[in-house]
Amino acid sequence: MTDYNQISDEAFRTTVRTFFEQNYPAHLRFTARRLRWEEIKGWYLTLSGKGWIAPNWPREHGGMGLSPQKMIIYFEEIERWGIARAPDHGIVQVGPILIKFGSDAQKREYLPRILAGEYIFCQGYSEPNAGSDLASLRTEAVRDGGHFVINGQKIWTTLAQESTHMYILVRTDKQAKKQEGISFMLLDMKTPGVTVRPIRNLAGHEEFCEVFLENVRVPAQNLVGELNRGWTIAKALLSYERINIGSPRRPQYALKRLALLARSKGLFDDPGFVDKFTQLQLDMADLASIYARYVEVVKRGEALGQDVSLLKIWAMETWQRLSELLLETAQEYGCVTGEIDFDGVKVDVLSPFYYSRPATIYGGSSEIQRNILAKYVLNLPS
Amino acid sequence: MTDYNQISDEAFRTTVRTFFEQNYPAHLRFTARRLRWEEIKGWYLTLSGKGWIAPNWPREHGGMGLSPQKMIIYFEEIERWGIARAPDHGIVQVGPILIKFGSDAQKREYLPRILAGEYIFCQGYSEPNAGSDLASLRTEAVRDGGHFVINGQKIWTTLAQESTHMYILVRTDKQAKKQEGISFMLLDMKTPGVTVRPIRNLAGHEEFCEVFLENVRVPAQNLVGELNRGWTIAKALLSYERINIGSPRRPQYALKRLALLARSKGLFDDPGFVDKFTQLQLDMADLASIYARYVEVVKRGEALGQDVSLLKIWAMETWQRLSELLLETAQEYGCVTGEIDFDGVKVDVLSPFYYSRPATIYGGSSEIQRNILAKYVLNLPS
Amino acid sequence: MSSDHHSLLRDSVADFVARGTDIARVRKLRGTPAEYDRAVWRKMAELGWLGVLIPEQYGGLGLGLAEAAIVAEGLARALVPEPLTAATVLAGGVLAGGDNETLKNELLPRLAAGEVLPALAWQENAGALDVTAISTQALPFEGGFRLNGEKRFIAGAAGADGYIVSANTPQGMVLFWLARHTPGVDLKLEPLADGRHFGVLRLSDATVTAENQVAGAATARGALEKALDHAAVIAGAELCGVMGRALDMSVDYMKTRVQFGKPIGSFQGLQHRAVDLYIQKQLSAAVLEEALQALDQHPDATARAAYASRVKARCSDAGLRITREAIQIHGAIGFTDEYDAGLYLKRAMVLAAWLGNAQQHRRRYARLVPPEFE
Amino acid sequence: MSSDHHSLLRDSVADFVARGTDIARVRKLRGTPAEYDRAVWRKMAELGWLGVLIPEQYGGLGLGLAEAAIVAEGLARALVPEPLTAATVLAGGVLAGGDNETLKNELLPRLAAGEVLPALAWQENAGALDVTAISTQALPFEGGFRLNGEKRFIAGAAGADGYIVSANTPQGMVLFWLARHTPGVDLKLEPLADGRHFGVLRLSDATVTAENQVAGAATARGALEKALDHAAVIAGAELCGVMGRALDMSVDYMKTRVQFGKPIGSFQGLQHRAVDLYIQKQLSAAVLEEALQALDQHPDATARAAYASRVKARCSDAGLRITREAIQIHGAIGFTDEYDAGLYLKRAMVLAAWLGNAQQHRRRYARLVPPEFE
Repeated sequence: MTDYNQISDEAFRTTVRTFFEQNYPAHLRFTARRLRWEEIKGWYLTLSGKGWIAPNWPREHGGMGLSPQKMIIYFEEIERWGIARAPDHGIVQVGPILIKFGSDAQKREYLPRILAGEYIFCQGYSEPNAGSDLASLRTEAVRDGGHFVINGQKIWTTLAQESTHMYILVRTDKQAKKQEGISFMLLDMKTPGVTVRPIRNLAGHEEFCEVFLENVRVPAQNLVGELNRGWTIAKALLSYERINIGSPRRPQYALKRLALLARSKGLFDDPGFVDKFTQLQLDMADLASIYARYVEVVKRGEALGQDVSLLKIWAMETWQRLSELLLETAQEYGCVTGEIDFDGVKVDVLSPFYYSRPATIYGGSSEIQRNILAKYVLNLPS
Repeated sequence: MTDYNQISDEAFRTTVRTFFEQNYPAHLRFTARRLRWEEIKGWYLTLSGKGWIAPNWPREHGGMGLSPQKMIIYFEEIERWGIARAPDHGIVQVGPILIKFGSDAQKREYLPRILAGEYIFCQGYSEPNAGSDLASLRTEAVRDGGHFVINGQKIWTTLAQESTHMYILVRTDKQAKKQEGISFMLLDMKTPGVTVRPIRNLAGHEEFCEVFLENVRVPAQNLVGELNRGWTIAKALLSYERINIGSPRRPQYALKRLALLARSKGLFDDPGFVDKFTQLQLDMADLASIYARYVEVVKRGEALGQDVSLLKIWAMETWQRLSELLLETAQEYGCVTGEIDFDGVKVDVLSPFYYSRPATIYGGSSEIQRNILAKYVLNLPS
Repeated sequence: MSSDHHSLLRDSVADFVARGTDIARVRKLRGTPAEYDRAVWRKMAELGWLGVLIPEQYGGLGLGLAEAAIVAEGLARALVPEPLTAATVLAGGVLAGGDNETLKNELLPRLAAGEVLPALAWQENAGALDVTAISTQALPFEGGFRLNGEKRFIAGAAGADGYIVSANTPQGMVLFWLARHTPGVDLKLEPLADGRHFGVLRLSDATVTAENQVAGAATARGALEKALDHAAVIAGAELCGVMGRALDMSVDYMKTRVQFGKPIGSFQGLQHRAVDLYIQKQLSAAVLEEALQALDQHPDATARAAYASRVKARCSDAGLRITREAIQIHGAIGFTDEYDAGLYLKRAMVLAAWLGNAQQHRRRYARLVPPEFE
Repeated sequence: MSSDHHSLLRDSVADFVARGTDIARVRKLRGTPAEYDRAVWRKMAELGWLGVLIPEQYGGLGLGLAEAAIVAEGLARALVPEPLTAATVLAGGVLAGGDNETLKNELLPRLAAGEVLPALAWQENAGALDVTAISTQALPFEGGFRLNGEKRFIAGAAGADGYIVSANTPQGMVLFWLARHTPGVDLKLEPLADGRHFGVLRLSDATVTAENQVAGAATARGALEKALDHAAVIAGAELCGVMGRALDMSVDYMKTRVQFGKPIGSFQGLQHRAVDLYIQKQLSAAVLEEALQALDQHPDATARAAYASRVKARCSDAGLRITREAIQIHGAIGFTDEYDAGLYLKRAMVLAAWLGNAQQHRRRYARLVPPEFE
């Protein structure tokens, strides 16, 4: 397999871009909602066939083994072309975790099947009473011979209804302090006792689910890493999520839709509108500048500090402000569902508004991110 | 003496307005800074001579004895004509407190001299470590025969340098809980051991002072009300302060200055400016509406609830936003001190900016007001 | 009416809401073509609410906007989907303000009785609050008129029995009453965030007799403008209901939801945010109250329009902000369709956009009210 | 320069600040006519800082904007009042960008050495960022020119030894060097919030020889625009220094000030506000860093201007907001003149207004950079 790190950045970018442009289905570009497996499966398998589904995995495990520098280019091109997010928990989370913490048997079983799109993972972290406060989760796993027996409930599990597996945090020691006594396991969704109930969201789609676990028997070999060390395993990847979710892509796209709408309404001749637009344009430009700084850190292969939390706050809150100006600019259409034709320009006005709402809730709410910055960056007392 | 409550509202308004217009010195209208006693003394004595210096006191004590309804009219006319605040602590605070809690001897000594402008009171509440948290004050008064001996320090004492007396909160029982063990006393500023140090503020004026109290001997008969009940006495008038400080007068004046400046720069043809201006114009209009609701409560003679805190927050924060737009609109002049001539319109751009700063700090900071609303109005847990 | 009567009316609306409607019914009606429930509508008629603003001579109660606002706010707290404001304040107001006595005698009592549900079709372009900015034409034709044009953003159109349509004639703009199934009248529905619809009415050579002229050129504009101002104020009252309930829900949630071992309502950051929402709610209530008092004194058209714009601007912004923040305060559950917070947000979105959003009304206000300089 | 060299430079500025200046000196200089200290100025010259941007051939260090920014930010953290940006980046930049080699050889080495302090007098009207929007006239006269006009908002004018003045000639706009005491040159000072002054220069038949023409019509405009963009960026760096120190002070105060039995920094409401200020500071630093990198690659005039406006807009807003909030966080003591927080606010006010405030630069940016649609 090609070692892409040996070729120049520009050549790599061209290669990737060309492949994406030629192979990604045009009608799936820049979608606001999460695509279903039925819709995105073809693309997943195309990437998989090309050996490009796991840019972040080492080559010996079937990944592209990209350097941080090359990985950034890869994701820049993904974003540039508006390629939708496939069910990528297996690639982004489970793979790297197994490679670092998993047994050989686990690696042999799971890694190839994730690459092949046979195993689709969902994340079993959140619970009804452990949202922002993940450490207080209650779903329990009790050892019974060669199995763990899991009882409890997970919630906000994205696309659980079409996942084959779940990576799950469970409490294995009730006496231990909150963050301790938690273990990390892999769970086949077809195991008896697993019930999935999709939850409709404000945008009208069923993207997340409740998952009820009733005497679910998981083979003991599905424990990843040591017993009661699940918190450490789960935390290892959270800072990646924070730079990823701080990407300017979605707000940038909303800004362009706003610009199109404004042009069709002749609003660039209205200094009142232009003042508001320019403010957001600069908020976006400065987001891109600060994002680029963090990308440089990743490219250099350095660890991200807790200060990266600011990226998610600023990106997602800018996205929200943009989506609110989009509603305002649409005037009476600011409450009409679906694509609206503004003199030939079709804009779905409500979609960015809806989808930017949970952006400040999931993946560590804005409140949690501000708490992190206050505590670990400003060192304020608690 | 006239019973003004017997005449019609309109006749009363005309009487008051005419007197103000004919007698108040034109050059003292709408001043941003607090005037010094030297400047405002003449007006104080004019009002005093007319019998109008204490609209809030009962007629038997030399006040006007106005009904709430008439009092509102009186203050509306004060505000309408831009009449400056004289050193009014004696009138607003000390008088009503003595009338309610004072001994006959205290009433005889102090009330006539306050009316005559012989006794000028300042307020000795705040201390270096008791700002927002007034209950933790440390200045101590120890009984010694017929005297209390006071030791401690007061700060942010407005115009202490030209006051003849201070009404002061002192700790008289160190064992008691925070709000308890505090007493209310009257102190002659000429008493040995009192040292006043004026503090220059950001606007360059010396409006507040530190007052050092070193073995200051106060006659025991200067204790007002019961020993250790000072907190109750001091609290009795705080809600009046909150409606008074929530008056739309100062932001309204700033809005007019902004309008003048904008007109001289032709900005009412700029929709970008007009958008910002209108937003503030409506913030002001809605402030006036909600202020009017509270005025109605006062007119009906009812007690104000804790919700009145919102008035100060909204009034003062609107004033600040206005003062910030004034700076922005002045462009390069937004950092130039003193009156600036904009094509014949003279505007002191920085003055509202400076004076609106402490407006969210003194008299219960915006943070404290929000805490009050959260606790007593929304009933949120602490 | 005295404030005691207002309290009674408020209680009776709350009682109706408690017994006669619930959020389950609201959910069920979402996206259905009728989007309202004839039985509930008739019940409201029996209570007199459809005729609050209709003069007694036409079978109404002949009360004022203050009473209309109490009913609208109370029903909006429960997200009642029936098009009360659109049918009674807006369409009913235009009818009552027209100059066709026969038509008033025919339609207003039936509106008050819940037998006829009219919708007003005046607007053609987004952003246009000027009632004369239309291009629908009414050409004289065999003693009546032939209408051509397209009307948009028609609230309450889905279940309406007829439309009041504005159109230009050689004499000026006039208003007509068109029954639902008039040939040449084509209604399309655009789905709204809250599950209701805006109607889009296409008129292709639709004919109407002179008897169905609601208002001639001398009265049409005035009647329209007045009804639109009144409807904007009552939409503000609905927004007050929506934001009031959304804030109550959020504050209640803050008291019970525990994270990190404490109710989230004990965290000062969230407390201060809730306080800022409360301030917006109180400002909305204050400007609404002042406007209602002023409007029931029949001020001139400019003063009336200025009040309407103040109410619509403040209540739209506050309504959107409070319901948006309600989602954030509730966290993930707030983003689900099955939790009610989202329904409040969506209703606020519709009420904020309908009849002109906050920005449109601020701009109108700026045109109406010159700044003060002294 | 490498990032190691940048660290060394940053340390040397910090060291100078620690030993060579303090806030007491800043206070003492407020409102004085000189508003700077010749001894300190010469010390800066010895350290090479006055010549950072001056090419080596003219006795400077020939470094880039990145280095100028490090010096400016470090000095601004200590509120150093000496007019470094005005004299070296703005006036020095215009001189260096001019076409008069003799004058460059005469003035630039003396500027770098701290012997001549020039001030740039270009602007005439508030709000005008267009360098050609002037009405000062230079009429040819006996082999030189006779100047009439009025210039405003001249930073560093109080202690300047001469002025670079823009004026229109029949050939177009040109720049002249006028020594301080030239007859017909009258300087008035307008007091600024931070104790410094803007100069107002009145030119009444002031004569200047052709030898003192800094730049002719072909180069004047370009030299002015470039120097102004660079100065806007370096003013942004100063604002970063000011806001950085003001935020540090505020956070430190939050850790130590106790109210209600706890440090006020433990209250979540205040914590989240401090975090929002921190985010603004980091955004300012990011756009400044990107602009410095880009500008040292000599982009075209439009790209340069766009970067300058981005920096000036973000840093002005963030600087004002952080220093305003610093007052609020400190409470009553923050409003006293004797506490330093107010000095930071006042310096931010001056830096934000000078060379165009955030709003002016956002509008300029909108003219420079069209929106993206795809």
